[in-house]
Amino acid sequence: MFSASFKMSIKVRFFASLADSVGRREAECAFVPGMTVESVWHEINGDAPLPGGALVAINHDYCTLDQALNDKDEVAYFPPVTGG
Amino acid sequence: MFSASFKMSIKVRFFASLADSVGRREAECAFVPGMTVESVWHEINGDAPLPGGALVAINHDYCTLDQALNDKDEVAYFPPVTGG
Amino acid sequence: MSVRICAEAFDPLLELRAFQDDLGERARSIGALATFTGSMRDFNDGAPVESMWLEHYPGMTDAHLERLAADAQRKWQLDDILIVHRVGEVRPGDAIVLVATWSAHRAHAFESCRAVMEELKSSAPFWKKEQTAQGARWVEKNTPRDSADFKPSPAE
Amino acid sequence: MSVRICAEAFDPLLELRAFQDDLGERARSIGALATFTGSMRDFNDGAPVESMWLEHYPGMTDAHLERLAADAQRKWQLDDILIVHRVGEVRPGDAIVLVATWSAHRAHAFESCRAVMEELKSSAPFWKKEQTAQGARWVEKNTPRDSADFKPSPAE
Repeated sequence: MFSASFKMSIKVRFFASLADSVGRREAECAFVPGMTVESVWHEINGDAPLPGGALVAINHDYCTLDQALNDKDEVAYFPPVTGG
Repeated sequence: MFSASFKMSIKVRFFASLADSVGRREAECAFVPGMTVESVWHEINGDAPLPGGALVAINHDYCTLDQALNDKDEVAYFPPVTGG
Repeated sequence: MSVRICAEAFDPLLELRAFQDDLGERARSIGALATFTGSMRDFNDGAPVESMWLEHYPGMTDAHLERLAADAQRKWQLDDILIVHRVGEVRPGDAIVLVATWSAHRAHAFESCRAVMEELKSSAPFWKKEQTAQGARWVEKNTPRDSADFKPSPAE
Repeated sequence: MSVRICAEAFDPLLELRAFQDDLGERARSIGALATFTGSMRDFNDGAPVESMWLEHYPGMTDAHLERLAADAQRKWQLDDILIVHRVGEVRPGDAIVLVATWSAHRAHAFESCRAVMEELKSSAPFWKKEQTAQGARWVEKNTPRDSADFKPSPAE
């Protein structure tokens, strides 16, 4: 894991059962140009695959796994929603 | 028009714009076996045709114009409904 | 199941509150409530409307609404249904009709509420007479069971 | 247009009352109000549920509900729309969600209310964790946008 002292970084968030399974709710990750939502997942969780059906968002907007990130983006991973 | 002194009779009711056009809300009509909703209309209103789109009911249930009546039935004539 | 024809102004939220209070412990298993309230508008068919007279057919109208409610309870999985309809002198802003359906399932609540409302508008014996500055006029026809896909005219 | 995420129990009828009072004179031209209230049931997926934890994503959830409301106002002819959603610790019988749509046209009120509710269930970032006698469990999936034509399972 990377410390928060990197100048270029991505904020990472996990929710609900997905937070339980990765064992934390937040992380920070050094930003490297060309990073995608999927590569950030593996940067943090190693070989563990992103659970099927998981949803992802950048800066509070749904996105796809191949979406490229920018410095200071907030990326989130969570299971299918169950509100209402 | 027939008086209410007949032993065998039909109660007739008109509603809304249809009551306005026939000039009354209620009438009574001698019952003759074989009478239909349509023949009662003409018994009371002469040659005046039943307005197009008018609805008819016997004893609080929608019916068709050719429906035969029984003694003491209540028959009603009214325009398309506009509630709700 | 409750059906009421109301000669005085009624408050849809108070009706729902009273009904909801009566549900008591049943409320814990219901899950879904759909409601529709129709109110009198102050404008119709190109003219301001000052007030309205709502005529009905005592005996038939009540029986008809009871049948609509019972049919809905057979067709959908409903825990309960409430229909309230105003008659007599109505002022702009007054509630005219309230339909509420309680179910364990949202699809059943939504669909029954709409179907009862549409059926009520097309078949329940009520007639509206509007009072405008130009005098009184009977409303001739209700809007059909429409869809928002068909852009309604401003006078719907 | 009003969207609210609520960490305490809310009363749907009081929410509607407050909103309705704010409409003021506008109420005279509106004509149609459709509402849906979803509440917590004390039974789900074959087991009694004692309580529930409703998690959300602060920032994203609010923005998402605002977008649903704004989209509905573009798609349908609405006078107003209200969405309230509970988060945190929820007890059986508590309201979880309220969607209300005001329109001059009943089709627009009905259709927007249902569409917003279905869209909320399929896309708004909320997650339910149920507390049962056997321990806590995350609800894995919401019921899809269903129709009452498909008989829902008792555990829907």
